[in-house]
Amino acid sequence: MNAESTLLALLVLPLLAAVLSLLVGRRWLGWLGMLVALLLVVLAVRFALQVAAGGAVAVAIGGWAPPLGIALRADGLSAFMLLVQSVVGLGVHAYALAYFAPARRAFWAAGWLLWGACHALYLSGDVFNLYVTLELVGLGAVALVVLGGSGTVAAALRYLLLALVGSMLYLLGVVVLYLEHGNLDLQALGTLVQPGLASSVAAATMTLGLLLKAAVFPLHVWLPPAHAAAPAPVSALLSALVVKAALYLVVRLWTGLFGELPAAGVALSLLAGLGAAALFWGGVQALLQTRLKPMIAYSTVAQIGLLALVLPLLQGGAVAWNGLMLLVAAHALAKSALFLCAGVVQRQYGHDRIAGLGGVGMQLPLTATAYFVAAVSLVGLPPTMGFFGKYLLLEAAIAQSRPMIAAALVLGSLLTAAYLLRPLALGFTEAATRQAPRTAGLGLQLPGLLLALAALLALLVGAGTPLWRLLAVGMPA
Amino acid sequence: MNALDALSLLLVGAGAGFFLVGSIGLLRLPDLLSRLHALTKADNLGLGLVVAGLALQAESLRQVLQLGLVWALVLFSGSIACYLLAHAETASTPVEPETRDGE
Amino acid sequence: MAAALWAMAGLVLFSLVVGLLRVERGPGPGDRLIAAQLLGSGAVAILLLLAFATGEAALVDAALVLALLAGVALVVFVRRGGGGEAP
Amino acid sequence: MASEVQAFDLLLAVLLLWLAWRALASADLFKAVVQYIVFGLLLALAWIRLGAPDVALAEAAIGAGLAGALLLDTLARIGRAGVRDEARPLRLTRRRAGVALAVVGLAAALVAVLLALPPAMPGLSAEAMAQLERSGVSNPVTATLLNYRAHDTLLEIGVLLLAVLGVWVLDAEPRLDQAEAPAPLHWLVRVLLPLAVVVGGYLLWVGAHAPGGAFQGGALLAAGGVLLHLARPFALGSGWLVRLAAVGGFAVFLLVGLAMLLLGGGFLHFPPGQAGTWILLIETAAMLSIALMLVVLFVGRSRGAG
Amino acid sequence: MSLALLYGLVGVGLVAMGLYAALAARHLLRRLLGFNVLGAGVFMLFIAHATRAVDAAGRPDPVPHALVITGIVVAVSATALALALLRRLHARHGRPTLPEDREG
Repeated sequence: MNAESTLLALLVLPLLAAVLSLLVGRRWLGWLGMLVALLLVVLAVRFALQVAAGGAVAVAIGGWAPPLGIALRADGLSAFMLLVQSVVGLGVHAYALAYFAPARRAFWAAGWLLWGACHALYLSGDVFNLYVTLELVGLGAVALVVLGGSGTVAAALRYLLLALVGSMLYLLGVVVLYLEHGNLDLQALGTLVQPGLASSVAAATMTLGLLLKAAVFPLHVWLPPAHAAAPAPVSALLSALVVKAALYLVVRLWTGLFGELPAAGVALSLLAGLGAAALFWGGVQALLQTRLKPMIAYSTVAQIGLLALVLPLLQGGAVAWNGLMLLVAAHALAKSALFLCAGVVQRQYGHDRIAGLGGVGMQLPLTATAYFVAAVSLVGLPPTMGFFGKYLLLEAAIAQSRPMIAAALVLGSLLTAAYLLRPLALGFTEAATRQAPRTAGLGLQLPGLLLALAALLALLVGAGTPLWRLLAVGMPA
Repeated sequence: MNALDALSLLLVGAGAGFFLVGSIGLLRLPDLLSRLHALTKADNLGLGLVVAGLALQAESLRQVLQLGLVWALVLFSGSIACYLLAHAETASTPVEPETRDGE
Repeated sequence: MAAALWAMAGLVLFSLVVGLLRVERGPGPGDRLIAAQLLGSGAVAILLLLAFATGEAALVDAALVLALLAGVALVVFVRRGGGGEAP
Repeated sequence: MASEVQAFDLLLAVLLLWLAWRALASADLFKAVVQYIVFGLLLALAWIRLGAPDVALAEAAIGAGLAGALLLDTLARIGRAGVRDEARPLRLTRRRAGVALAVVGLAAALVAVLLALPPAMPGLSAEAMAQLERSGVSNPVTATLLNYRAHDTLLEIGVLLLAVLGVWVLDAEPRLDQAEAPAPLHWLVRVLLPLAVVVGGYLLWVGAHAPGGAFQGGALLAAGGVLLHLARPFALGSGWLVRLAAVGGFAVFLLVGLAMLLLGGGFLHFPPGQAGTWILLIETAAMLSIALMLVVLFVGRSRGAG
Repeated sequence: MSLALLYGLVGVGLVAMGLYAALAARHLLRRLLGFNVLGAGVFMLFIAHATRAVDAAGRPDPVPHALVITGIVVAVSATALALALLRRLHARHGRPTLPEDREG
């Protein structure tokens, strides 16, 4: 199986699983899901190895070369995102197996479409095709949020409206690019785009639309209610993966298409400023929350801010690039693990009030451990993936003499520690507030733990040279 | 311009005129039922005359039939929809002041 | 000939402006909808005129589609009640 | 087609802007919705004027049929109180000043971009036309949708499928139309439904060489389904058959794309000689699925269905 | 003034009005209408442009036409889902607005 075939399999397999999920009997849904998810992890690993060894891969769909046709392109960044998507997806789907019992067909069908949409997004090399994938991701997320029942409708509607406006703004930028260059191919546009009014307008509208979808401060208002209201596995998917898809596109645009514009430096610094604001605003809000899921949701606002904060460093080379990728993966793994833990707590106690978490450490040791490992990784203590990511970024910030970014990075991490460790302290020190109620099964507890541990183990297995080699493929100069 | 063209234009012009008259009627007439009446006139005659005028220009019988079909459809669904509306309107209470536009 | 048909299409479009005023004034939902109904027929007439003015046969198809759907809005209103009217 | 600006265009331009403004600023939302429906009609005329009959057909089928039906149905369900908005819904307040400023800035920038563009531009029409022979159809828009950029269209059907899944997840709504439909409505349906089927099929068939296609045909069929539902309310549920019909278009598209791999081409790479046949197969399945899914979006999920 | 410029300007006007209404209005149905007008404006910019990129036979660029049809389907699907959500929200809370927009 060559790299092109692996790429196509990664594109088609989740969509096929979506079709099958609508047709097979209800009791097969979970097993089908696990089978395909495992297969996708294998494929994603294989694809990453192929890209690392053989360089970037391109496939012209239908045999039509751009600009008339659509090219799928994958470099190190794409392959890495696919890998993160698959690992987190596998964990969350395994959790959903136990969480949605009996199986909910809509979760599996919409979940697979969402998964397929993310793959299509990471693989697409065409700005209009990217618009369609963005809409697919957005509607998939909404369909999954409403699985949480009638209480989620307001959050889902707010999210849908803003996501629609966001993708329409992105499309407006695409139209301006087409007006100017008559081309939709990302790579070709990269060579065509010249500094000027049209490019600035396109860059501004596309970025604004994507920031709305990525919930970058101050466009984040839709995120906490939606992510807090959705069922736990859905929150995990949305917080860990969906917001990253939009952020991925921001990175893609500003390191490729618009990277050469004179305004790029200013734009990235502006993004960093918003990121810093998000880091503190989100952190303070998280600290003020009295319930676990909203707290984790606000933490996503802060962490997205952290990722935006370090974007200017990307212009300085490989160290920052590698650090950012580690941080993206660490956040995806840790954030999904945290939401899965919150889901376990909610199942076990019927609530997720932080004040009522006394004794969790005794009653749910596996979940408490998972929460602990994930929190440590998110804060960035050694030896987690989050630590190495932040370490590299700090190194890059100092090397590029960006003291503000370095300071924000450190202060933000302290804030993260403050809000994440509070429930943990309660859970381990306070006595149990009530008798041990029904116990959440292993099926519900293990996936979160495994995802959290993945943030540790992933480094032992893949980090270092092989990972850097993968990320070097197609890295912007 | 030959006689056929002239006749065709005359018919089309009359049709457009009926649209104008129908619209003005819609604007001037005092209540819903009489407006419904004006509407059906404009629909039937306005579109009918336009279609008749264009049919004179048609190059094939197929085109004439298509034009006829379009007219018949508008006529048919328009009159049934208006009948349904009139039926519902007479069955229910008159419009309350609350629903009037207060701008 | 084409120019004359264009002018006629413009005339019908202008008469639609008058119909728009009825949509604007109402007062009831029924009044607005019958004005919209007239506007639909007007759009059909304009499409037919343009079909002959430009020689583009597809416009007759578009007119046919509009003609088929001409009554849908009114029927929805009558069957569902309009929200502005007692059901 | 006359490409110079005429009085017709100026009038149409003014009307479009005015109607859009009224649809967004009328206090009475019923009025706003009717104005939006009329806006859709005039938009179809504008597409015609700009030489885009395929788009006009889609706009006519959607704007005059489904979008209006969906909006009016929603108005009926939210009732008299919900239909009334504030007296000046878009009034400029301090909270909205930022949005207004950004919008004005964006509009000014876009106008500047438009004014700076040269009169003639390279687009993709030369490429699209040059490859038309190999695409299997002779309508370049259909060639783009179903062959050059088939990947877009596949994903777009996925978007529709997700909307349907979302509606299936939501609770069922109460029925509104308890009264027996009057006889003339049944006559209307008896005439329009078969015609919608015939014209829908015709649009699908003609789409290979003239304006038309699966989406336009599907939207027309769906409007027929909506009319039928209004005359004789039926439940659709989400049983196996409905799910199969809903996902059928997407599935056939995907499977045909994969079958091309087995035939030695690439994913969605139709051999030039057979492309027309494969495209017709995909379009037929897509049309039926699109029609069904649009009807589901109107009818919703009936109570008690799985 | 060319056709492309005239309709392009209409497109810009629609974008501005639609975007403002989609973001500033309170009634959710109004915001949806705003989104749809915004979409119509973006599509109009695109289609108006296509008349400037004609081929040898004078036909406009077909690619924007196809893309706009895709965009229309996406917009309709999203609008239908949003309307369904809006009806549930109204049935539950009796108001067609989002909680934070419910002042005065």
